[in-house]
Amino acid sequence: MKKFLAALLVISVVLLTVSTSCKQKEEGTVKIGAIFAVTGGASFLGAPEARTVEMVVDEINAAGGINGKQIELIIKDSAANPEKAISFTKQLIEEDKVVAIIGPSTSGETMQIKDLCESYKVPLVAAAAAEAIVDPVAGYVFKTPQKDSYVAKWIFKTMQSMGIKRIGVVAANSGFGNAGKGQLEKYAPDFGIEILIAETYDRAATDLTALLTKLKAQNIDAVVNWSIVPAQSIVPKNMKQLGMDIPLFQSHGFGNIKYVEAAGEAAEGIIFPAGRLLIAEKLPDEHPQKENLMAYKSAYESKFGEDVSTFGGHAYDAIMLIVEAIKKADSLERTDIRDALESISGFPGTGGIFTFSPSDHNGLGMDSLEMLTVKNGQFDFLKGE
Amino acid sequence: MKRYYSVLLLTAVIVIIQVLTLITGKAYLLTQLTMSAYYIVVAVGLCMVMGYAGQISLGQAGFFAIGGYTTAFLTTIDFSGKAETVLYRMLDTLGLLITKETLYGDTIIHMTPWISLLAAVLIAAVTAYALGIPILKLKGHYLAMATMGFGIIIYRIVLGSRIFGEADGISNVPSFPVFPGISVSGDFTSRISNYYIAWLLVILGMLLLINLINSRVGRALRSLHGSEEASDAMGVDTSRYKVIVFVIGAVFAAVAGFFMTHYNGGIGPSEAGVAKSVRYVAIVAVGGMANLWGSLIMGLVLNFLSLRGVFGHFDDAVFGIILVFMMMFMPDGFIHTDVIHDIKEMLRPLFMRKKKLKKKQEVSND
Amino acid sequence: MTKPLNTFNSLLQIQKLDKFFGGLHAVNSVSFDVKPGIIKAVIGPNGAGKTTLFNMIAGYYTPGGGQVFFKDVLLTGMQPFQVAGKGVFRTFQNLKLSHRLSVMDNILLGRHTRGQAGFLAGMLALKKSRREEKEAEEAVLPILEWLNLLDLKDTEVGNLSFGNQRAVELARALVSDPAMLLLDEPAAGLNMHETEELSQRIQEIRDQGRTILLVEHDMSLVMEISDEIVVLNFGQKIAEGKPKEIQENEEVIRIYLGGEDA
Amino acid sequence: MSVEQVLQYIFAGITVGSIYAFVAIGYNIIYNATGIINFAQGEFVMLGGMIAYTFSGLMPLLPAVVLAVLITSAVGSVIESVFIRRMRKTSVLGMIVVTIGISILLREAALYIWDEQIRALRFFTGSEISSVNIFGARISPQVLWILGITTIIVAGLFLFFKFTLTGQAMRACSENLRAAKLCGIRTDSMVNLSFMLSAGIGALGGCVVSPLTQTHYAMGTDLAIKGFIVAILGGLGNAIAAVAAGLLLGLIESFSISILPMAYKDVISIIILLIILVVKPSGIFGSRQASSMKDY
Repeated sequence: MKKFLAALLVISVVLLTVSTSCKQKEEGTVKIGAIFAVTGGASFLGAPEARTVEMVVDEINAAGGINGKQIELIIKDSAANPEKAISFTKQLIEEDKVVAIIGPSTSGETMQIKDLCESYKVPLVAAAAAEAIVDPVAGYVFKTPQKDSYVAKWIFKTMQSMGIKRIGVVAANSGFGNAGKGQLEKYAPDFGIEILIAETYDRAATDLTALLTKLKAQNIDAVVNWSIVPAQSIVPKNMKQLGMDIPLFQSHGFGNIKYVEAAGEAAEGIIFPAGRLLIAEKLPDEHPQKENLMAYKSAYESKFGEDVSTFGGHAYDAIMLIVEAIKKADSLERTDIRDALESISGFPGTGGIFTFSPSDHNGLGMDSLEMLTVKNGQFDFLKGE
Repeated sequence: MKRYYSVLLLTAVIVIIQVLTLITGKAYLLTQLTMSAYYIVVAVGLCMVMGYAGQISLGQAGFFAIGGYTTAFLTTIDFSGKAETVLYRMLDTLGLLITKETLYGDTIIHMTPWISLLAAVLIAAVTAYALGIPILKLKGHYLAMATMGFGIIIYRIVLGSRIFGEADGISNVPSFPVFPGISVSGDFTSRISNYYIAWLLVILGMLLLINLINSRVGRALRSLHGSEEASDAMGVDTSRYKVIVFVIGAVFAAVAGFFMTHYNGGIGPSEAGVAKSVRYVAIVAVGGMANLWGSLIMGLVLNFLSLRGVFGHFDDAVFGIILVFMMMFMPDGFIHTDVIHDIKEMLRPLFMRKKKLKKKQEVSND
Repeated sequence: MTKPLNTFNSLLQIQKLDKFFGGLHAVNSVSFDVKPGIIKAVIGPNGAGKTTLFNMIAGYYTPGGGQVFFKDVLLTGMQPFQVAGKGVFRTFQNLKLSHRLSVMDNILLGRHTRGQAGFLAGMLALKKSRREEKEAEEAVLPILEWLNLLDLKDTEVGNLSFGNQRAVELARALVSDPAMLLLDEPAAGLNMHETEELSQRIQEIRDQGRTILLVEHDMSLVMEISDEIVVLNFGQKIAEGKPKEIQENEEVIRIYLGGEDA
Repeated sequence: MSVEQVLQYIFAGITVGSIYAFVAIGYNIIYNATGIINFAQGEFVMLGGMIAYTFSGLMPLLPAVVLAVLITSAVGSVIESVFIRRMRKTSVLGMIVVTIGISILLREAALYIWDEQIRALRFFTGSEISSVNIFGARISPQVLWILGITTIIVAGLFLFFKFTLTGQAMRACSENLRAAKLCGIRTDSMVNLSFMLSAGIGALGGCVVSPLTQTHYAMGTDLAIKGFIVAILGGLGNAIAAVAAGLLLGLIESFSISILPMAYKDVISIIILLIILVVKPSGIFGSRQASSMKDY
């Protein structure tokens, strides 16, 4: 009997939450949905992204909102599960009736909901990197991170100038790592660079000396590592321990000063392409991105007491682009917002200067990236090209 | 016939919920109810394995993934431009090919999901059988770890293989036309039919399992949980029975994975992860282990809330708390074995009072 | 493989069974026969190897050597469930019942070998399966009545008294109408009244034409009901015969009276 | 393969292997005292690293590590007295479920106490870039620390169980809990001690490996699985065999990388686990005779 009552209790709680979660539609607000992997395996992406978006929305609301309307932000934590991302997307579209969606954090989730947003005509600005998100171009799907192919090309260009011919590639077996490895393999021949060995490792791997020993045995001039947490700090450490003194190139996934700290002295001299957020202070004042970059950086760092990362920057760009589009469209119709998004041009964000077009829903060029290096524990421009 | 009363009640509840959501204009709730139904199919299958036959399985998500990935892989093979291949001609003459236009204007020819359903069930059953024979000889921690090991292997394979989309999983899985005009897909317009398809699957699964539990074999399984030695002594081929139940659980999971993948239009590695397997175990544990109805109700409640994001960042923590506290304070689960009996018990005071009132009235009338 | 010698006189033949546990020779070349329709008891002090012997007959242990034949069929090497399939059923010293199941369900398990319906028939609730269930339930009723369990048939076994639990185990072993019963200390834990009842029942079972092999500590019970007795000590058979003969056997007396020098 | 390369693989294997061994030793201590496999063992390693990192900002390394070990031991003790002690009568299945639940709770708690960022403790000697040259192969000085501390722990445990009264009492509990109780051993405190001890050892492991492998709130699960494989490989309950098995698994994994793609490294170790479970569940060092008496 007691147990049945307990069951009844649970069921009534369910009904209660269901009925409360369907609040009356508040008139006069702009509803924006966000899906981020705040917890789970991709939390190092999703957590700063969610914090960033919350911060930006608070700022905008405090300053009077968009066109006089307050933003109502609905953040869903998908924990990087595609099935949850799908469920949440349907929820945001149908129940919450959002005007646009930001996220998800990972490429896998984004690909699962790409068609959903396209068929229900809801603008989606993804913070995930894979090129397939915008290729083929879906009318309603945009993304803010720079294309992987730009990163690969930048790395190869730099190698050319350094006289590097033979390289080894290691990548994490995450979507990010695999996509990057694919791009590197695709463009290497164009730059006359030979990949002697390409390996993937578990994305949670904590010791890679055995793998790097395999690389060391090859006669290579440089190593490229394409990964995110935690390997991007382990690879440099393990390389130094093995006495490998060849240059280490990393992907833009290295874009967080925390990773430099974790790698300590081993991080010195790592070369990687990244958006300008990481070196905002060192940009000349006349650079068009400088003002935005500094604004985001100082706001984020003073509010959360941690350094900015490029991942948070992607979310910053996503929300700012949507806000810009809504302002421009002066409408809360999803189609109008989409049209406005597509017509945005010359918009300075953290990842670069966005110029969308019907055939380009990424809107960034090669020049959105800079080659950086680590000097005295700080990010700096790679000089002497 | 008495055993089917609860199934009838369930059917009624399913219809009532659908009508209610329609009336209140909250039809969108059906999305998560449909998804939960598929997870329930896995849970009741596992309930049979764990609760009735007493064999823990921490690898159930692996079988779900086998079902899902098999169909995702097979039905996303595009045959357009491959009209010359033998396979194409064979499928074409049998009428097993479906032509579809994508959102981006391309034409895709893929095989009918009926083929992949068959493949999914076969692969899951054969895998479970081949795996079950050696590992079901183990007990306790050893069995738990062996099944978890199986789950991890499946997870690693889908994560490490290009054909399964690695970390991104497989998207753009076509819909599954069950009957002409009715198909399993995430399209908002076919939401109601999908809701009924999913719950029909649950009802079907429940009927099969309820029948099984009340049969000769089912009794052997239940006593297997109580004492394996005794079942042996009474002539039950315990090792064979354990393997077959394991296979049944695997097939339930694979079928659920198959339908979910078509409903969602894709699948990712998270469906194969150990965390998912642990969730299924949690649901069965909370439901009271040897209690199909408990697994069903808890599976519905927990998945529904989780898929709606009610737990927010605490999604995993909620499952952790449930696991610990249920085992500590209510090892028999929330839901009592006989729901109908409980409801009767609960309603009795109401009737009693009425009777008493009547009596009182009669007395006062005198 | 030696063929059994006297096919007509014995139902169960045990030939030179051996079992080692590490360095311990738990059962040492024990042989004896059980004639049909009698009660035969195996007795001996603690650790004499009685239960080990039982477990070898029932297929739980693989013997280190020797064979067991039942109706001329070799049981050795069979799994326990296969032994049951041949019509040899056992009970356990420390009851093995499913405490969460009803008396009826526990007892119906004993009918398992009588049924045919498999997984598919069960899941689909085919006619065959349902008919079988009905037949089984009907077959069980007289035995329930005989053991005074009829009123308790829907009770969970865990809620029964120990004596009734013993009765349930006995019923379970009986319902499939076995040719032979192996009873492992059936009186352990019973009070005097219950033991008396048990003694009565065991004899009734024999009178129905079944053969019984039992291991038992309670000497008076054994002497009262057994037709033949085998005595084991340190794994070896030291005596075999009618109760009277055993009572007068000097070696047996020596063992049981605790090493009084002969 | 050159000698230098072989050596390098061996060192890589030993490094990983000792980390696994740390977890496996923890499993064994608790298993010995209670017959429970504590699936939350990996979380103790995580907690050790996290706590030590937090304190290392405020004080020198040694006291930070000591504090981390003590605090984690206390956590182990609390877990035992709050959760495990009430569960004595639960089935093995229930126990598995509870310890998995505890591991989830510890992990989530760590996420909220700290955050999702990775952290690395300072190197005990030298820094990220220092390495020691041994016959042409290079290893980090931290690896020497790991090996040294593993050796000390194993020797210490051996002496503890063999020669101290408490150690002997704990062993008695593992043989037969009820008998130990009847002999006047306070079994409750022995079980509690076993949780403290294994949590402490796990935490120490977490501290020593943190400079190399870094510490992350979700690192426990993978370690728990690998540690379990090692514990089974060596034979459950045998702490010294666990070290040998850990090194063996580390070496197998390390050399498997030289032949196979690394993505399948885990598949290999799990296939080894399945084979061992099926063929010889008493572990490669366990005796067949003893195993025939046990239920697997």
